Amino acid sequence: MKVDMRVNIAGVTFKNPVITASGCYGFGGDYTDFYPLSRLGGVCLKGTTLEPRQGNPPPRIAETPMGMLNSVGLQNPGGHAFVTEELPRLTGCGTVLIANAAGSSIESYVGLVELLEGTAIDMIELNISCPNVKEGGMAFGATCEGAARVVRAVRGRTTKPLMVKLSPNVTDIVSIAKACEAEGADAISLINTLLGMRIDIKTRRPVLNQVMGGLSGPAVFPVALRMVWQVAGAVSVPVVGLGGIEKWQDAVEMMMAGAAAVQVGTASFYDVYAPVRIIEGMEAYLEREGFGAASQLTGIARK
Amino acid sequence: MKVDMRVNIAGVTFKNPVITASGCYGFGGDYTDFYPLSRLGGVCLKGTTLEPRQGNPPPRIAETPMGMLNSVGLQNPGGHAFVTEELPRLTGCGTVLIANAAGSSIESYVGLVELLEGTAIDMIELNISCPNVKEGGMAFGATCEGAARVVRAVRGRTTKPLMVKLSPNVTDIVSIAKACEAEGADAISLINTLLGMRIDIKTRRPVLNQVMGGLSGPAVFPVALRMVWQVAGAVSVPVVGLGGIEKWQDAVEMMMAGAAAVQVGTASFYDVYAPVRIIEGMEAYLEREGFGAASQLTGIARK
Amino acid sequence: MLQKAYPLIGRTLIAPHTHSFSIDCPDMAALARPGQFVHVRLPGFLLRRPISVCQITQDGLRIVVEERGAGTEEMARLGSGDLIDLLGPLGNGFLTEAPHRRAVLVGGGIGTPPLLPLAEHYHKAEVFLGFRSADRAILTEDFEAAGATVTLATEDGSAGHHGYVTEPLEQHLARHGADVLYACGPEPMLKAVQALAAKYHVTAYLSLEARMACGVGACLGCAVPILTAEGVVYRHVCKDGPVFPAEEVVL
Amino acid sequence: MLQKAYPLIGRTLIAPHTHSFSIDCPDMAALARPGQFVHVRLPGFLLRRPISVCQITQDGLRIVVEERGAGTEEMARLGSGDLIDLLGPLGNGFLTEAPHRRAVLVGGGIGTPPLLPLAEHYHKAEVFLGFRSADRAILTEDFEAAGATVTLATEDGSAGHHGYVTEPLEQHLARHGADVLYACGPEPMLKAVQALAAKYHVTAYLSLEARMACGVGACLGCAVPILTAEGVVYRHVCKDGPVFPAEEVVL
Ligand SMILES: Cc1cc2nc3c(=O)[nH]c(=O)nc-3n(C[C@H](O)[C@H](O)[C@H](O)COP(=O)(O)OP(=O)(O)OC[C@H]3O[C@@H](n4cnc5c(N)ncnc54)[C@H](O)[C@@H]3O)c2cc1C
Ligand SMILES: Cc1cc2nc3c(=O)[nH]c(=O)nc-3n(C[C@H](O)[C@H](O)[C@H](O)COP(=O)(O)OP(=O)(O)OC[C@H]3O[C@@H](n4cnc5c(N)ncnc54)[C@H](O)[C@@H]3O)c2cc1C
Ligand SMILES: Cc1cc2nc3c(=O)[nH]c(=O)nc-3n(C[C@H](O)[C@H](O)[C@H](O)COP(=O)(O)O)c2cc1C
Ligand SMILES: Cc1cc2nc3c(=O)[nH]c(=O)nc-3n(C[C@H](O)[C@H](O)[C@H](O)COP(=O)(O)O)c2cc1C
Ligand code: FES
Ligand code: FES
Repeated sequence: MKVDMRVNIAGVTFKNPVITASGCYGFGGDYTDFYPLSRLGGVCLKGTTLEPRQGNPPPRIAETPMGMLNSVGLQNPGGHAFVTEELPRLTGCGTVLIANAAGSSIESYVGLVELLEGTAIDMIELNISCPNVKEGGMAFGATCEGAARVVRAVRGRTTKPLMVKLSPNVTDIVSIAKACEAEGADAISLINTLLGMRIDIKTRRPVLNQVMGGLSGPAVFPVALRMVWQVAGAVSVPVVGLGGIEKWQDAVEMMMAGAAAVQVGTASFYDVYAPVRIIEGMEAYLEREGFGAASQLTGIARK
Repeated sequence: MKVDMRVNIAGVTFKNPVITASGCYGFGGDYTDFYPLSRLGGVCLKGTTLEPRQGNPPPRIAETPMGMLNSVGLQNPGGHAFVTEELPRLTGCGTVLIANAAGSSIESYVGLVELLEGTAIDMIELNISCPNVKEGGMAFGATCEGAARVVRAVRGRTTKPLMVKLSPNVTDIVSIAKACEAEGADAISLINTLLGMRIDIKTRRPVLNQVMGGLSGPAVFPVALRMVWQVAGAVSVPVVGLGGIEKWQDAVEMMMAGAAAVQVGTASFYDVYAPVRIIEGMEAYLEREGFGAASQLTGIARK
Repeated sequence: MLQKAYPLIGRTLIAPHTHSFSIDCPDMAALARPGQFVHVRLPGFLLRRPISVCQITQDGLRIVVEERGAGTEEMARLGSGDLIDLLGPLGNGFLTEAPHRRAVLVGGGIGTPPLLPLAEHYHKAEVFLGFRSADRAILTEDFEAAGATVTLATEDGSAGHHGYVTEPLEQHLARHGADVLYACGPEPMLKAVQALAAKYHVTAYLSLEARMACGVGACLGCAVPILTAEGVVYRHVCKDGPVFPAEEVVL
Repeated sequence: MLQKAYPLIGRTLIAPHTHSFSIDCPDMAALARPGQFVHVRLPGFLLRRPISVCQITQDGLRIVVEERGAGTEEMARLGSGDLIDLLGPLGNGFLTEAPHRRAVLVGGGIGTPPLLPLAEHYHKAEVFLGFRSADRAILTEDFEAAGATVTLATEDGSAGHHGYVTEPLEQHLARHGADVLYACGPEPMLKAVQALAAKYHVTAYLSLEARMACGVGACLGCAVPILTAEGVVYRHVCKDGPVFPAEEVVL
């Protein structure tokens, strides 16, 4: 019997539980030399804001043990260009399209999600957790009140399924997740990057122009898994787990902790095939272990 | 010219800036086959509580990418045995002795530091950041009020220099550091472990008996460095930096970020000589680069 | 205790996914005792892997490793001439009695290797080895070469006794008794051996496993519950063990 | 674009800490153009390292790597027969003109390798190479073999012109001009070349470096400020570059 790889999140069916993470996959066109987008469960597109943003000055990248820092700073062409230029290229690509919506004020979040109404976007991932922007971003995601305010404002203005992406740089991730759920979030995704830093001992200066940046990659996996475990135990909406997933085993671990699906980010930077290998490895594992459906993995370590 | 490796923290002179981290060096006796304690700047002894604690049930250890989780749970023989059995073995060992004082209530912290008065202990590291105990520990370190309460209570009862060790599992490390400074902390050390988790996909259960544990090792280095940078920029007492330091380059980075000294924990588990290699590497570097004293490194990346 | 990178002088596959390594480390071998272990650092892994000493010679050590996860799989990629970073010898090893005493050794699967040095110590050890199947059996000839009598058991009956090794063990104890018994293997086997040792009043030692970080007693990671006069307390496999008196082990 | 592990067929030390690698990768070579780069994955490092294509043959690629940090040091430990994991060819490479046009190539230090395929394209390229000292000079014979005229400069005067390479370059441009100029090297050199190209009205292209993650345009990590009609915007070295028209580069 073939394993049923499909998962359903907030009414949207994904053909498999592997989604590429926002900011790590551009607007979907950069990896099509290697495999078609239709292979993926879904694609979270690059973080987009209402107005265009040119992002932070370089250097934007630093390496860390089994991780990396980035301070891209939400460079993007703005909501209008996103809808008129980027989205049309993706029509018929055969995968679930998720817009990653960021903002520096409540109004800008609202303006953006309104722009997305009526587009081909299947789901909105509300990014209240970007550590690389001065205003908004993580500031909203750092408190229950901040998170609740954004979700409430946006919830009223979109008919699309709404997934809220949380920051790990907080004392109490569970309360924030619950606050988002209470305001009508249809799903929670976590984690965004941990705030980190490197210094170049040759130049005696921070490596990143912005001094601090977001840590991602395998190094953060145990933190991500812990937070997914905590949040999945506290909310009843689906949780999408990410942070450091590079192998199918990591994806299985994440789902066993309670995730309904996973996202893969940094791993694609060093292995372009990572998302596909994870899908294939998970499918083989499920078959070997006699699971009928991928969704049966979700939370089995909690039982 | 020989480099002056000494650093002074809260009136205590360390012969070099490398201290072994609490919980990673037992009570100082386990590595003496490899090099004498006198080679070290200082030793932070295993976390000690007023009453003996048997620690958490096993498994207590899990591996992660470039990191590890532990859930030892402050296993220790209690303050009395610490003073009467462990400390006497260390007299004349030729390094700075730092007791790592933990507690589950204000009273237990106070009782312990009172026991330490008049002993050979040179400094107290107040552990308000252990993620592996149900009561006290990280709970105190998670809020400014909690941290301030412990520091205030303890400060009045000890004449020893008081270093407060902070948890990284918080939204705002700077406010907590400032709260500790305001209550009379003589130094701040950070970071303790990040809360993390692993699942064994074979057994489909969390690896650790306690489900979650503390993440340490190189994986956490960029987070530690960022927090040291933030705190050193906000307090005027010395900051001791730790978290993932394994090479002299890491120690130099940490000091450039603002640390007056560093601690080395997990690295000793895979290279028993790590602390010594760091001391030697740092000394050679300082000489090569024409520094007169190790203390000149502190904060130079901030200038 | 030493920490050094030593040259590997040979690797042999002795059963599926099970490799015997000879390591050129005379200085570490000179310190090693039966029942101790070495802590192996592998490229790409933070934590060392504990592996028992299987043979001690003038020239070095032999270890036998079964691939059970990513670390031991990495170890299996090492070959002759490669360097292997060891910390050791660690642990207390087995308490041995006079060589003429009647010793019984009980090994299950990859728990077998640490018993071999005991067979070399005791003149005529009675050795009971259990494996999943005949092709998984390891070291039987080495035990025989050391003068021991080997009784084999396999779960699938493909060699020796069909069933668990504790079955022929019990027959032996019932008939001949023993002065001292040593066991290493999976937990269910140790549990059964513990019960038999009690039943037949044999002094027995069990070698335990635990997830380790430091290997030297510094981290308190490798805790196992041990019954003492003050009740059950945690002892540490790396420093207090890996061998504990059977009656003190809480399984 | 391909991602694959290819066999290394040789490594030669061509200057202190500078290695030339030949890689058996005909399929990737068939796609490669001058000025493109490959992104190299190294065991123990998360991020790939971008390295320019230095020679393109039917059988594969040649790259030249200077040890500048932990990753390039790790690369220097690779030897014949080892596999090397490449993603490539990446980037846009150099815009080339007809082979008979008068091309000037300016390389500084480890910026030299990407220029060699240009020397093979242009019939009689004028090549200006600057190094710290004579022993650091690389590829001069390869350029000459490609039919180019090489002018060498060293900072310590141990070979060729004593001083910066931009000094003989300026003399040449003043005297002979050029149709097109390509430069790769350290930032101060690029800055000087940019100024000379403007002064002598030569179409010029600069190859830039930036810290990279993905190498394919997906992460927006490798930003460099570029002057466009709408002002200064960030472009990406991996996808829009590494080569940019000199007048658009903001240094
Ligand atoms: C004292 C002692 C002696 C041992 N002697 C031998 C021997 O002679 N031959 C042999 O093949 N094996 C022996 N083992 C078991 C061996 O240490 C594990 O099989 C090995 O650590 C697994 O590592 P891995 O990376 O392949 O597995 P993974 O499951 O990927 O390892 C993940 C983590 O768990 C730890 N771990 C997993 N299983 C065990 C285990 N059973 N015991 C301790 N830690 C574990 C690993 O060390 C690592 O830290 C011994 C264990 C101990 C404690
Ligand atoms: C398009 C391009 C082509 C290049 N071609 C060559 C070449 O042909 N030969 C050669 O020797 N070098 C070349 N370089 C430079 C080479 O990529 C760096 O020297 C190398 O990445 C340093 O890695 P490391 O681990 O040794 O140094 P570390 O300083 O330890 O590296 C730390 C991190 O910074 C990055 N980094 C450090 N220096 C640079 C740099 N100058 N450019 C980009 N990233 C850097 C590394 O990739 C890594 O992510 C090129 C760079 C670019 C962008
Ligand atoms: C270069 C880079 C850019 C990112 N940009 C975004 C973004 O625009 N929006 C967002 O929500 N997350 C962004 N992230 C965070 C990732 O989506 C993801 O949450 C994080 O990297 C952890 O997952 P990983 O370890 O699999 O990469 C970015 C991460 C990286 C590395
Ligand atoms: C096994 C283990 C036990 C620890 N026990 C203590 C402790 O008792 N008290 C304490 O303050 N920190 C304890 N820590 C935290 C370390 O002192 C240190 O803060 C942390 O490990 C980060 O540093 P590292 O990455 O260099 O190990 C422990 C860490 C480990 C790995
Ligand atoms: S492994 Fe550290 S105490 Fe045993
Ligand atoms: S390196 Fe990712 S966009 Fe250039």
